Amino acid sequence: MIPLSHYLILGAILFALSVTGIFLNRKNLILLLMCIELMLLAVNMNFVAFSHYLGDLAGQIFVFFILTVAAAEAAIGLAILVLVFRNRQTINVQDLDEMKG
Amino acid sequence: MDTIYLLIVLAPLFGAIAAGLFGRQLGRTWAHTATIAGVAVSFLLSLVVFWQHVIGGAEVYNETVYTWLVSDGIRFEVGFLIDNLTALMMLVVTFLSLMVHIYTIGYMHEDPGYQRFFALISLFTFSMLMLVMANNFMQLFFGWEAVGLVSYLLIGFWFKRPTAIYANLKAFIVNRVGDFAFVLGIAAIVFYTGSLDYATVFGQAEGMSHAGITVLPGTEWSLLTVACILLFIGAMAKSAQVPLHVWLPDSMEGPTPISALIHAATMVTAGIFMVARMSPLYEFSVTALSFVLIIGAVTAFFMGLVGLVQNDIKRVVAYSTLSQLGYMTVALGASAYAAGIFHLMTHAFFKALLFLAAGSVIMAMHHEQDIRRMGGLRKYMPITYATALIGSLALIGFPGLAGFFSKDGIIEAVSLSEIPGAGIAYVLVLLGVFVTALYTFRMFFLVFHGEERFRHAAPGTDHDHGHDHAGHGHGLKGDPKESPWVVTVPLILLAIPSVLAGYFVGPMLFGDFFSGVIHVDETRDVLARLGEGYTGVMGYITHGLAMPPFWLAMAGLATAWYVYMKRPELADEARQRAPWAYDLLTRSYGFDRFNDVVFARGTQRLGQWLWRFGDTLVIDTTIVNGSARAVGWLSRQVRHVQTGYVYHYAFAMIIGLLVLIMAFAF
Amino acid sequence: MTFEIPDFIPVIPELFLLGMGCFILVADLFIPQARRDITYGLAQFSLLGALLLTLWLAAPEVRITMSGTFVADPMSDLLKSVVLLISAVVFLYARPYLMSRDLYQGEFYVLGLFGVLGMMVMISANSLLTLYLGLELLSLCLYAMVAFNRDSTQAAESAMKYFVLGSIASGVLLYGMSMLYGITGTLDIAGVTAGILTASGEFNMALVFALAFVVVALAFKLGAVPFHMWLPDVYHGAPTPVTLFIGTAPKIAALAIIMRLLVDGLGPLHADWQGMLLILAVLSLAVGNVVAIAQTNIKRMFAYSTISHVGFVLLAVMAGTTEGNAAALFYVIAYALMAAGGFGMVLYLSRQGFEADNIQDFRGLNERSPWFAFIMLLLMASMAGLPPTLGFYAKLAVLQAVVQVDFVWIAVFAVLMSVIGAFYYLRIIKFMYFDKPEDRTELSRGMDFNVVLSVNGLLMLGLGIFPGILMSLTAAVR
Amino acid sequence: MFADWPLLSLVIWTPILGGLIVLTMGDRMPEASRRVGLAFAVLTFLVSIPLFTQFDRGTHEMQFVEMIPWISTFNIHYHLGVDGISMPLILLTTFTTVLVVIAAWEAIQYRVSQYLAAFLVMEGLMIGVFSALDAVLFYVFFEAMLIPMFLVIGIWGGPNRIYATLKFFLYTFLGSVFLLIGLIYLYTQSGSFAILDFHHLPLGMTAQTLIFLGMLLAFGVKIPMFPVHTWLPDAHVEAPTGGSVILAAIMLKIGGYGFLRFSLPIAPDAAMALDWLMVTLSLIAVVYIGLVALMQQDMKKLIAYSSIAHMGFVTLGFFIVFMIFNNTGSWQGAALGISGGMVQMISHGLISAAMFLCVGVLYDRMHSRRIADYGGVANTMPWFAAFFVLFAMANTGLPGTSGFVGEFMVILAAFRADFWIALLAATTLILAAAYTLWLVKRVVYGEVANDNVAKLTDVNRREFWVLGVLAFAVLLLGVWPAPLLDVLDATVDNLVRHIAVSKL
Repeated sequence: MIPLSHYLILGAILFALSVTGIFLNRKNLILLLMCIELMLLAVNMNFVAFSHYLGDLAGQIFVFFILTVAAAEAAIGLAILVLVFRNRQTINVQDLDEMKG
Repeated sequence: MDTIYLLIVLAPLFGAIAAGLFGRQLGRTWAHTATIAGVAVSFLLSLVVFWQHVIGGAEVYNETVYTWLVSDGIRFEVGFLIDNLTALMMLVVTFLSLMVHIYTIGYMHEDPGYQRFFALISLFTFSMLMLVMANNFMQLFFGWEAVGLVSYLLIGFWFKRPTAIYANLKAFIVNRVGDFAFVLGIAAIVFYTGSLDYATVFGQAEGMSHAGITVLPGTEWSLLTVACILLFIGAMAKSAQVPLHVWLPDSMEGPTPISALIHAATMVTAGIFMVARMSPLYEFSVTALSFVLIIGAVTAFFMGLVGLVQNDIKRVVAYSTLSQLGYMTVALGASAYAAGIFHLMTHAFFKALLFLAAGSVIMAMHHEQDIRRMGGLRKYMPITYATALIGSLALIGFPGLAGFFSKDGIIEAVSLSEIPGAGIAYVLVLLGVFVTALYTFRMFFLVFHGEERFRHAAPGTDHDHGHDHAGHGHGLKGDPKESPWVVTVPLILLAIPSVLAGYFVGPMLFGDFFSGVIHVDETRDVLARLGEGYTGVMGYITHGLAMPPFWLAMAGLATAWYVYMKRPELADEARQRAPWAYDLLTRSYGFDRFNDVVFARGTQRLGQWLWRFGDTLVIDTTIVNGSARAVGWLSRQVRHVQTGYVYHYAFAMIIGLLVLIMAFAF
Repeated sequence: MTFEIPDFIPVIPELFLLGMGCFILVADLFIPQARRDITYGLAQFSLLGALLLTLWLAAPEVRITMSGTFVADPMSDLLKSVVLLISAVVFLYARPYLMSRDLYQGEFYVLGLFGVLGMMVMISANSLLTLYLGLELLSLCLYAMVAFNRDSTQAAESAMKYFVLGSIASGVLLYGMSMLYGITGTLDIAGVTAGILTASGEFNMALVFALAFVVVALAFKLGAVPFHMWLPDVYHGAPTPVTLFIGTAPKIAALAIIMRLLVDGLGPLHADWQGMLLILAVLSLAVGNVVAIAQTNIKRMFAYSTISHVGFVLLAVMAGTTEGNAAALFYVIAYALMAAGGFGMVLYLSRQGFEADNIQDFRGLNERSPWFAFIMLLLMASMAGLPPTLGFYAKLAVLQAVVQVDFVWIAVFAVLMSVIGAFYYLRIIKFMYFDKPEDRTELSRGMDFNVVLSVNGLLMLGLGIFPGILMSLTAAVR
Repeated sequence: MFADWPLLSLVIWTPILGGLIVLTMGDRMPEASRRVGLAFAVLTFLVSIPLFTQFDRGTHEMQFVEMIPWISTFNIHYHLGVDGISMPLILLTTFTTVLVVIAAWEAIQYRVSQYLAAFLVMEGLMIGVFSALDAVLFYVFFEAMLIPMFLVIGIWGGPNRIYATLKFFLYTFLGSVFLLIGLIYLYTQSGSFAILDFHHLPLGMTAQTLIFLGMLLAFGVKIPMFPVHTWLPDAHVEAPTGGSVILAAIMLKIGGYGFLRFSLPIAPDAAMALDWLMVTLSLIAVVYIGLVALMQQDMKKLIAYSSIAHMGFVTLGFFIVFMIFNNTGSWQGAALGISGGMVQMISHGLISAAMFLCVGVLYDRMHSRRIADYGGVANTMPWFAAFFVLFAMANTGLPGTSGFVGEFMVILAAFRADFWIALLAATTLILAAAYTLWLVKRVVYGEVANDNVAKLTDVNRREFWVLGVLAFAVLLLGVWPAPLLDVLDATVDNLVRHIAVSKL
């Protein structure tokens, strides 16, 4: 049986990957959205693993909710992305710097 | 009794208020009537008081009439102490004030500030009476400052003249230097005695002389000595002793009547009066007396010398006043308080007379004050001439006239004194006699005798002083005229005591006139020793004829006649022979310049520097605006952290998260 | 296994709002643009109805329902009431602005209502799950609202930033929650507390890990430094009514989840999160006040001012005492009122084709409208914390809580920073009173707007003179 | 008949109400606004008179006490009351405000109603400061009064008004926040915000020192003391005449009042330990600021610096008491110093008000405050010159004017502490004379300096009465200070007894 820590480490790695992806990626907004999805999945991994090892279903229920919300989030994120593209004809992350200071 | 004293003090005040606040409504005549009436009431009642106390031997009156405030157990009061000394001073003050009031009607006849002038001299009379009648230090200080205020206002009476407003500022500030010490002196006394009342304070004088105060680290001085010296510094300013004398010559910018009243006869003698009043304190401090003596002697001689080179008639008299004040101070230092007060009284009469005579001359000369442009006035102004002659003789101590008795008394007293400094003081006051005669008669001859120089146009140089609103620099048209009766009557009335006042020498110097008022330690009671040989007025005169002062005075008179009447070129020659000496004297030893450079400009520079550097640069620019700017700068820097790039924002979040974990998990 | 019908009574306001939201969503489709007022009216009706229901159902005892995921207690009653009230005010302020810009559409109100619903759920969350759902409901609505003005590049940009960063924060929160779940084995907040108490010592490091994640996420929602960076850009880029909305009610909801999750749920870890909050508070106070000085855009300036106020709120929470919690609630309510008024003033000055989002636009307001200059004066004085306005008592309460737990030097630091802060509020007063106006356009926004804005401003003074009312309310619920 | 009236509340709220009424009158009827404003100012003054006449001089207890719960959460009360220290200051406030309102009659034409409203509201707030017995109430009044003054300087001020008013506000605000922390700390220790409870609260030395320093910042800025004084010259120069008058006459006094009401009784041991600091700063104010005043080119700046120097005397009088005790081993003379400081505050209130009004009279005519633009004013404005010289003399502390009383008492007290302190303090006799009379010389005396001076007209009837009333007050207090001292006596004695007992 795979020990819990392996799952947790995997979750942590996924989470770290996604975070790294967010601040390393300076070009494409889509990649950003994907990183966010990945982050949620990392969390899901944690929840499922805990749920299994605790023998408690609440964690898995939470995962379902997270998945649903993630879908909604993706929808809104893409909608905003479209809006950005419509206004600027670019989805380059570096170009989103009109407001600063 | 209260009522009389109150009336004496308040009558002039009412006059002053009437003329000052309602001068325009009252008009000139009513203004001077009101003030003169006020002063006349004071004078008559002072006579009554004098009669009661001096002749009638009434009890000393020492009562509080008004409690100003009470704080922390210290009572600040207004009260009157009436004894022989006070009665004498009251009489002198009110009499001179009355004379000057009358004289002013003529002198200020054409001046637009007529009512104001009357208001101020009446106010002065009030202040001076408050000063001399005080039974406590608070009131003394009140009078002290109030006379200073009036003096300030009167020196600057012609406020359009730059010299006048310079002089009055200078007078006030120099006096404030004195008051500064004076107030500290009072504080020292209150510190020990917890009271401002004379009687209480005098009662604790001995204890106070044993009390110590550490002024400089490691040295303990007698508190009483410190207090006495501080009080005397106040007197030095008021009575124009070196080095705080500098304001008095300049004060001649004021109208002549006040030069006579304030800057010769009364206010400047307040210091002398004060020390005499404080004799129960000073007697416990030989150090203070020695200090007084030396300051007085220096003033008496060196200020007289300066009088030799003055050309402004009023300045000559002013330096003479300085010198005579020095004599009085010397008397105080020698513990011959009575002699000092006696000289104060005689001097008040003859010096006021001389000033008023000088004023009369100035009026006749249409406000020309340079004695080099006078001469030969004897035949045009007989009354002025005669009275001025009496005044001058009295000043140089001509036997039989008032000044002789008083000045001789002082010189004799100094010769007997044994306190430190008495020897040098004796030499100085003796030499001073010669100098006094020399400058007095130099002026007298130049003004009243010799060539009539006033008909020529101005020599053109040396014209700093003495120009009034009336034409200056022009020759006089027509003959000078004798002054009207309002001027000459006071002259005559002043000439009488200038002759006769000396005959009180017996009771005042050697009698018990001041017993119970002035305290002198037995070991230093020079007047008592002098009095052992006193056989009466005639004996005193004959004795005086054999003493050096008389011969020195005569020598001075003769020299003046020889140099200024017989051989006028000698004076110029002397000037060329010793230009440095002449220079030193005309600059009056450089006191003015020193004060100007060191104190006036030094303070200004310091103030400027403190302002520019301390306030503006360090506090305001650097600290206050600097911190505001620093915050602004910081703000502009920190806002660049907000780059606008979303990955930076995310990065910041992650760093924040990591820091929190690092900081708290490990 | 039996099926129990949960007690729906405490949830009635939420259900009402949900129903009305759905109804308006549908109904709006059939309302022509010219009759949009109907939508507006319905939206206001929903908010006020929910408000009345909340007040009607308010009770002093704690009511837990929906299988323990939902709690209604005095605190939730108070906060929900304030949230609903302020949202209604926001809708009112927003209307003239929206009308003059072709933004007067049903979506704004629907999104707004669902956002409010999200906040109410957050306020009443009694489980990690409900908490997360409420939060996401609010966030998703706000993302959309920020992007509401589709033709604005700034709005799109700020929506994108908000979305990305908000999602990260959600992810971080979830990660923290997952660890809490793993350690305690429950999603129930009370259970979490109990679990921590039993597990203490064993999983200390893991707990602090989880705690740090949770704190970061909550700090993000409030906008504490260094998780504040979305805030200026979003405030700046969003349409002003949306900024107004974001800047007010959600702060109350965010504080509510801090109370639920951090103060109550993670109470046993107080020693740890006290330090974390202290760091965040100090940074927020410093950065917020200092950077606000350099701002020329008033919305950005308010954003930084918000950050500094968040610093104060966190200070109060940090104290960890009853007084501190009451002070935090008091502060956040006071802040929401001030911010509503402040943005209301910006909306007051805006008109068709003119965004009054520059500080300079307040120039000479005293000449144009002395009354509203006075209102703004009160609002600014309140934000600066000057007596006798509401803001002063908020600061007083916080400082009192901080001093009570012996953080005197922190209190000194806080007041020093508020002195710096006073400068930029004064600058607005300076523009209004000391300068001459350049723009003398007539200012009028309709009766309802003027009255509500006036009341909003005068409330600063009224509650400043009688702060006892609000203060005892907040003290009573904690 | 006034025994059961809430007199203090009336005195506080009458002007505030009046201010609001005037404010609502708007700009349409300036003349009516002035009349209403004046009516309320006079009414307030009349209402404040019973405070003096009904005052029980025999007790140090608070009088006219009102106490209503206000913020129960923090045990805060609407608690008012006056003693001998605060009552005279209230009268000074009501009196000065009347004059300020009259003085504004012609000088202020822009936004008259707002101007008058600001002053009336400020009056109420300042009275509130003097009568508050609850620390939070005090602080609320203390801070709230900044806002109207901020507006007064900013709206009706001179060219550099914005810098000046921001500086004024931030300086004072910066100082007062430390006071707030101190008060909160005291609350956490005592569980009450009642100032009188603070007086009896035992405190350790560290706490006392920190509280004392915090309060020093608050009140030291307000009074102001070196080196936190630089806001005052700027504020004075830029403020309109009325603003300068209120600032100098009353606001500065709040600093002094704070020392007596808070610093000394709450932290007596810290005050004793730090008296060297206070005395040094006071002496610096007297000497350094006196020298700086000498060199000012601007009349208002000069008077502002002179105010700082005079306030130095106030703080010297207050804090010399411990040195007196150390030097002589008795508290004899302490009450003299404190009373002297109080008298100096009242007197300076009158004199500085008068001086600023005088400058205002000139400014209204010439629109210049530069000394160099004047000269020979006495030629064209004789009455004005008379007033100006009188007030200048009062400023130099001439006996017979109010300026003398306090200075004399403080110098007498200072001598008990140390010779050199008394000596440095007494330099004010010289310095004040130098800067004030030099000002007089340059402005009033001399030939008519230029055509503008030649065109000056003397004071009109309104100005005459304002200055005349002040002149009367200055002289009255100078020759009859006993009523003021009677009022102070019991309170100051009690204060001295209180601070003589260590709280450690």
